[in-house]
Amino acid sequence: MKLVTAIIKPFKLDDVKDALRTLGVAGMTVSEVQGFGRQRGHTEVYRGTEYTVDFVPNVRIEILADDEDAPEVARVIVEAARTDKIGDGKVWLVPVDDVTRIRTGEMGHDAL
Amino acid sequence: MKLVTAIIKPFKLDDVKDALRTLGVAGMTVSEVQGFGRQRGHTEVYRGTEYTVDFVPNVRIEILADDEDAPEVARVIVEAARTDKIGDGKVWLVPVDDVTRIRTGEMGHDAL
Amino acid sequence: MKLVTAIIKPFKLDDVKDALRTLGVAGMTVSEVQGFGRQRGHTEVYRGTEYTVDFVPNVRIEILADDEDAPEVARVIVEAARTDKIGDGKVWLVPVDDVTRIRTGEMGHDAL
Amino acid sequence: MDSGNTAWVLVSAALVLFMTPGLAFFYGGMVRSKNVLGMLMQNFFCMGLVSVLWAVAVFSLAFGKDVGGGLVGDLGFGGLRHLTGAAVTLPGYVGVFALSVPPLAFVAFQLMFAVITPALITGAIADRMKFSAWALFVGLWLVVVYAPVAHWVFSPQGWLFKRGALDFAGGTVVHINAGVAALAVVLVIGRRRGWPGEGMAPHSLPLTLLGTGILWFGWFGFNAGSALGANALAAQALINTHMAAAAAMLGWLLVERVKGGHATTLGAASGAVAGLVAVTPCAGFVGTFSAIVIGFAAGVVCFLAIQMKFRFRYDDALDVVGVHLVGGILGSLLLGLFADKAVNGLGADGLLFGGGLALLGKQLLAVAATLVWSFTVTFLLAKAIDATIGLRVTPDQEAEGLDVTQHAEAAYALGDFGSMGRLGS
Amino acid sequence: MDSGNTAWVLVSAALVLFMTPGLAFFYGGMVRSKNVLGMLMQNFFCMGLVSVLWAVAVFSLAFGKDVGGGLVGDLGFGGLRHLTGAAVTLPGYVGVFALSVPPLAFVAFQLMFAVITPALITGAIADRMKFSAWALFVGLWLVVVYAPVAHWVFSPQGWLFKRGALDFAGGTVVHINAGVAALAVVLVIGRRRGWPGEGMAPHSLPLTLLGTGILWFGWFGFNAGSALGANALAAQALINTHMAAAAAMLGWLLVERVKGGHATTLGAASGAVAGLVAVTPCAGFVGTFSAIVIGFAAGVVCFLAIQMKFRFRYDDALDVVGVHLVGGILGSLLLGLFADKAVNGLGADGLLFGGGLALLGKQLLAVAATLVWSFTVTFLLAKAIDATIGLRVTPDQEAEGLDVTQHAEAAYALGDFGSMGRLGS
Amino acid sequence: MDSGNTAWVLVSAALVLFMTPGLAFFYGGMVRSKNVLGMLMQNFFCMGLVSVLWAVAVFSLAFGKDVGGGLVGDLGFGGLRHLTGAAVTLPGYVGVFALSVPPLAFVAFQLMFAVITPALITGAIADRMKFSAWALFVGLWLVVVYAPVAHWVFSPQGWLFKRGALDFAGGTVVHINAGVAALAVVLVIGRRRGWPGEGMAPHSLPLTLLGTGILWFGWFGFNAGSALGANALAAQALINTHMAAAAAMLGWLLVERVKGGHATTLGAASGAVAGLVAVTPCAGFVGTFSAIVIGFAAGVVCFLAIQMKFRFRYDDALDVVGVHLVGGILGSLLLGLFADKAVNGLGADGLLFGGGLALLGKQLLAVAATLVWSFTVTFLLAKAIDATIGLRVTPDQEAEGLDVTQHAEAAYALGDFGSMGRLGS
Ligand SMILES: Nc1ncnc2c1ncn2[C@@H]1O[C@H](COP(=O)(O)OP(=O)(O)O)[C@@H](O)[C@H]1O
Ligand SMILES: Nc1ncnc2c1ncn2[C@@H]1O[C@H](COP(=O)(O)OP(=O)(O)O)[C@@H](O)[C@H]1O
Ligand SMILES: Nc1ncnc2c1ncn2[C@@H]1O[C@H](COP(=O)(O)OP(=O)(O)O)[C@@H](O)[C@H]1O
Repeated sequence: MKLVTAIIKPFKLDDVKDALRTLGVAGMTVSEVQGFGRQRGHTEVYRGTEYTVDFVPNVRIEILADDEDAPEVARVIVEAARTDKIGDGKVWLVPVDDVTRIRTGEMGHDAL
Repeated sequence: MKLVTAIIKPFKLDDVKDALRTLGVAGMTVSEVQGFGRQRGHTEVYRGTEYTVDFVPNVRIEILADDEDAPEVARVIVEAARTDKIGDGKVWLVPVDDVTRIRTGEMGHDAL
Repeated sequence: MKLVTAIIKPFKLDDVKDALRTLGVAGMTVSEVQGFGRQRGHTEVYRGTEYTVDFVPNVRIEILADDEDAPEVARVIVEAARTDKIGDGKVWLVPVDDVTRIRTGEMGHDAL
Repeated sequence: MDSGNTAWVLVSAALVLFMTPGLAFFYGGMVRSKNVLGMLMQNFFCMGLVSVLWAVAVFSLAFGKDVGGGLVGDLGFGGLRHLTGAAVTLPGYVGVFALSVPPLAFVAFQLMFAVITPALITGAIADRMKFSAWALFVGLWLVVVYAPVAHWVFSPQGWLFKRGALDFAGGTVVHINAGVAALAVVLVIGRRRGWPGEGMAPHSLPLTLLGTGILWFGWFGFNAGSALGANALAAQALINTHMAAAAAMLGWLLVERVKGGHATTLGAASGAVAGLVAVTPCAGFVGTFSAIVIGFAAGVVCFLAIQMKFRFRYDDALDVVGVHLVGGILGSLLLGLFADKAVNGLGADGLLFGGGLALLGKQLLAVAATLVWSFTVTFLLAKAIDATIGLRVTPDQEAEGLDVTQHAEAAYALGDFGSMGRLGS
Repeated sequence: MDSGNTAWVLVSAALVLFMTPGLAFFYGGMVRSKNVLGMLMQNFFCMGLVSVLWAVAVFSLAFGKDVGGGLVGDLGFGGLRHLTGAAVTLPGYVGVFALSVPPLAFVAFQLMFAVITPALITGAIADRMKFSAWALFVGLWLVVVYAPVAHWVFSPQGWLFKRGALDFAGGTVVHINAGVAALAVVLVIGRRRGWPGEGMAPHSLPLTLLGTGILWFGWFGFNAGSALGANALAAQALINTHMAAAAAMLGWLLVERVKGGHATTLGAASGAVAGLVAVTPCAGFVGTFSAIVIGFAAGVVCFLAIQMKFRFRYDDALDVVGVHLVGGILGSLLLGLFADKAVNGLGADGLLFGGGLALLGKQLLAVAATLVWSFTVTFLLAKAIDATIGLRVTPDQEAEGLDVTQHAEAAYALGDFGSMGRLGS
Repeated sequence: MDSGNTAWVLVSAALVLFMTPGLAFFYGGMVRSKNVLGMLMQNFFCMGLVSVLWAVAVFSLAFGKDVGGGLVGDLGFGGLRHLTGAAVTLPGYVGVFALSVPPLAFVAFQLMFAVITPALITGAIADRMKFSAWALFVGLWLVVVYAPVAHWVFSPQGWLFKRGALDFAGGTVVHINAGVAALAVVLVIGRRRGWPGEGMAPHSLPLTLLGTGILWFGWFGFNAGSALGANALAAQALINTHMAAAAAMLGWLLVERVKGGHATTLGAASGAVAGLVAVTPCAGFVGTFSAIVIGFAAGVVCFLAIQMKFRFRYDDALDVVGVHLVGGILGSLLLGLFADKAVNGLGADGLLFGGGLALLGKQLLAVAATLVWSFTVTFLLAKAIDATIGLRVTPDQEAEGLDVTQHAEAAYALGDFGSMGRLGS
């Protein structure tokens, strides 16, 4: 079992979600994050004082997937989230020992 | 060392927290997430226009635990978070190489 | 490849960010979390009724780093985030199979 | 017709109307974010339904020609007929009570009182009432409870008015009336799930303080406008209103500190409102110093009163009983002590101003009559609605919140998800 | 000079000024959080630029001595010269129209109308207009569109006023004028990226409801203040205004329910505003019952009208066309049916009050004239600005939001990151 | 007594009271979310404490019978005795200064000035003052600083008033007085930890703009109400107030653009307030055009003035010095140039209106006297409090925020954690 984690631009969430649905992904968990990287932040000005905000708003997507599906899931995300602009984000895989569906107690593949 | 991650319903957080305390878990980290899965979202209407919101508000709990305790921690969460309704969420385990307590620099078990 | 995750105090974020920059870390992802642990929360009072808030606001930092750099990254965070007060937080490492930069499709080290 | 008096009454009507949104924010800030729209809607809806019913019949029931016994008015002014222009005289408003403003100005001013009175109840039943049930309740309650009580106390033909019970701006008609009605509905609808164990912290105290500011501002129209003219009495009522609010804030904060706690912003806001409630019946009948005493007393007493709900386990969510019922009774009775004819010749002298117990007795009667009628009728009304369409949302709806389940809306979308929604279902 | 009338007009000026922030919050709550400051700024900026231009020349163009044909005023009052003190008489304001308030009170009152009229347009072009383009647009539009139309309809020397077209407080001058101008600008600037597919849910409905409360409150000054005195007519206008808002709220909510949906808080707010718009031309010319009918009709019609934009694919973001243009036309024409001389001797009798079709014809003329002039000139103006400095932000700026790109600010910083910013760049 | 004048003064009192919540939101939006309740509380608390002290003694000290030398009033009106009804005459208010409104209306109106003046100081000491210290400070400052200065300048018996120094609505008494006091307290309490390096971005600019809207609205009562009647002078003051705010907004935004930056919403809001401050002493003494010039100058000058704090390293958190002190001085001195007897016969002619340097000299004296007294006494007062109970919260409390540490409250709970709290400790 793998946990596919992706950091993408907020306005790309819809496309990614739809792409994953088409792929047959049953579920995902999303959260708001702030990103720091090559893409610069922006400057704000309050009463003549400049503030540099280094962070850019991003969205984190987490998807539990079977080992064999995980790479495909990652590939689909990369495709759907791509704008070819600096700041598009990252996708990575983390090994997962074990998943349980709280409602049923099912484990592994059945828990997805 | 393992990282136990759980996605649960927000109103279950109290029960889960108390259950983990009783189990002797010393700490945890919680964050707000949006979930997408079998449980459908809801519909909003603004001036006659319908919007479908696919996401449901969930809470993510992360607990660092010793390898031997991890399964028990997961079990307790599943028990406490269960409502037998679709959308109860998931629990999973991820292997952790190494933990450090910032304050003291202690590592491994002592860092918890 | 490793994912270095740190839970730190919000007001330490700037110091940690600058320290990591100096170290040459190219990017990171940050999110707001609520922490529960040795550090107690606080009490709020509304119209004479006391509420105990167990959680304290923290910040989660996630950094993808090469296996060899990861420990150093963790060390720098520990140094920069330390206030020697209870509640300083934790840093841990998780193994990562694979990273892709969405923009370019580059993988592994080049994706950072 | 006096243009200055008319200007003041028109402004006062506007100020009192503004209080209902103010109340909505005062309450709305105190509920959890999933219920804030439900709260705002229950209040704003009163601005809609109550106004139309007022025009159709309720003004006439309250201020129309008495049908006998000073119990209720007739329907002669139904549809607000015969009120255009300045000519017409309202029944009872003759001699010393003669109006120096256009009748429609008086109609509008009084209407705004009718709008906010049922709105006060929303604080008690927060987070759990079906919107359809609320809509039905407001319409019926206005007719069977508000109209008669307003007639008894405000109309010079009313039986309590005739007996000399004093209520300058609505201590009985507005606050006791709404406060005891709130208690009745709470007893029928029951507690919020999770109360009192679960934390239900206010979701936005700045919103509550905004409401407080608007209420304080609007209350000048409420109380000083009740002088129905721009004169020395209005000035006295205005300063009394302000002083009572100020002293009550200090009183409430003082108790908070004495009980070993912090002085809270919600306490400052709540105290001010408690003072405004208590001074409402007194504003035009007492002197400045008396107003300070009344306000201070209200701050202390209401703070203690809201702790009752934990003892008796009724879930008066935002303390309508503790603030409006208790504050209203306190003010109405203290008027029996502090009333001073030197301030208002049409008033009376209270116990402390050489008037003996006479006035206090009348005040007790007015309070008792309002309590009994409002509680009984409201209780039956709530029971009836509960038995028919049902008062309360389902447990799942209560957990999800009123905003989404009753109104299909979310109060806030502060995050910037592209997908906070998608067109079509 | 009558002190009571003066007090009322001064208060009304203040109330109408307060409506522009109210409008800003009404609209601001409906946009996404990345554009709220852009929206607030477009509105507040009108309070700045319009006021100064008003003093320099626009008041004079609107209410100065007619240059002939009732088309526009001269510059005799440029810089608000000759208006200090109570002596001066404004051209046309003689006989039955003679002012009983200081001329500067009238100048201030009318100014507040000029401030809010262009501000109404911001709702239609939300989320995509360059601030510099907006600033330029407002200044030019005020001179070439607002000034003449105000002269035609409001000034007793205006050609439409002279023909007997009635507009008590701005149905044509304010609402139709702004509404059709909004349509023109929308057609030039185009749709928001992602509309209509992508979800663009309101970011803070409590903010929108705050705006609604302020608008309702301020509208008493807008309509009842237009009586220019504190008298029975003002009282009638005030109650009409309130009743129309109330009935419109009920009408809108009713349609929502009938169409099988929920009664929404945004619907209650939108309905109330629709009613306030529709009653604006009628407030001082119709009876209370008529106001209720007009309001109710507005609630129903405007709800249906805003659905048009999906059919015709124009992105009137916050429904300025559906509410202000349609509501303004509705009110102006219904006045042709419901006007009643018994309410206002200076008015006329509408079709239903024995006046035949005469008034309706005049109203049609006024509506048509306003539509044609405002649409044509505004369209050309928008095209000209687009061709020169450009109307619209870049796609990237639109995606990032107006707040950061146009004003270098963030509306909210609710999280508590130490690093929400760092001094210096 | 004139009913129209009374209506206007009562409304103005209400408007000025509303300014204090407005100020609270104006400031509250600018602080970080962990300190917003602390800010709101410091302001709302003034509505409580100042009002009661006003009744007890401060009104009398400011407007009571002069004890000699025009320095301060006696305690004859302590407890607001002898002020009920319309009979009594206030010392000095005779002849051309005779009041045409009930004395209590004047008392209430002046009270609202006393409430907001100390509240202005909160902007400077934001985020770091102990609430108990603030409470103590306000009470003492009102008596030892505000009361005498108000007597000197406002009371016809005051020594500065007698010398012919002009201050229509509080340029010296309110703005210079609060502004220089703010500077004194800042010098004693010191900088916020992390200032100026660390980012301290406003947590809610919409809240700040709400405050701006309320302030602008209320300022009509502040300045035009100071005419103490509904007449041509009030109308002039109202339009001057509005024009100055508008021109100042444009001035501020212009400087922002000229300096190569964006036009910001906070800039628009700040500019408007700067204009309102500067026109306060001038409102009833200058013509419309002069008001525009004064406002524009204020927008430019105050923007530049707030940059001083970085040069001199004093942490005037929300620029009370830059806006109120500098703006107040600017307005008071420009009055020496622009005052025009044609506008107000009780005023004087300034340098540009043939009055020579006489008035300017008097204005300089009034400014200097206020600066010296207010700064010195406030500095000593702050030192004394710091030496006794301490002015400042601990570093840990400052880091955690005033809301939780001073008031045991959280401003917002927008997330929907079931466990944002649990009953009991
Ligand atoms: N080393 C890293 N660890 C964790 N997250 C990262 C890392 N580098 C970048 N990110 C995340 O990816 C986002 C995009 O990265 P960035 O370098 O700006 O653009 P790109 O990925 O196109 O080169 C960042 O905003 C941040 O959230
Ligand atoms: N494959 C997945 N990866 C990550 N999170 C998931 C996944 N599937 C579900 N979730 C999370 O679990 C929550 C509950 O899942 P859902 O399918 O709705 O109910 P259940 O788990 O009871 O079948 C979702 O809202 C989402 O947050
Ligand atoms: N077992 C754990 N799993 C996950 N996060 C933890 C755990 N223990 C502590 N934390 C996080 O670390 C933060 C600090 O921990 P705490 O015990 O309060 O102080 P310290 O780490 O200095 O002993 C907590 O607020 C929580 O966010």
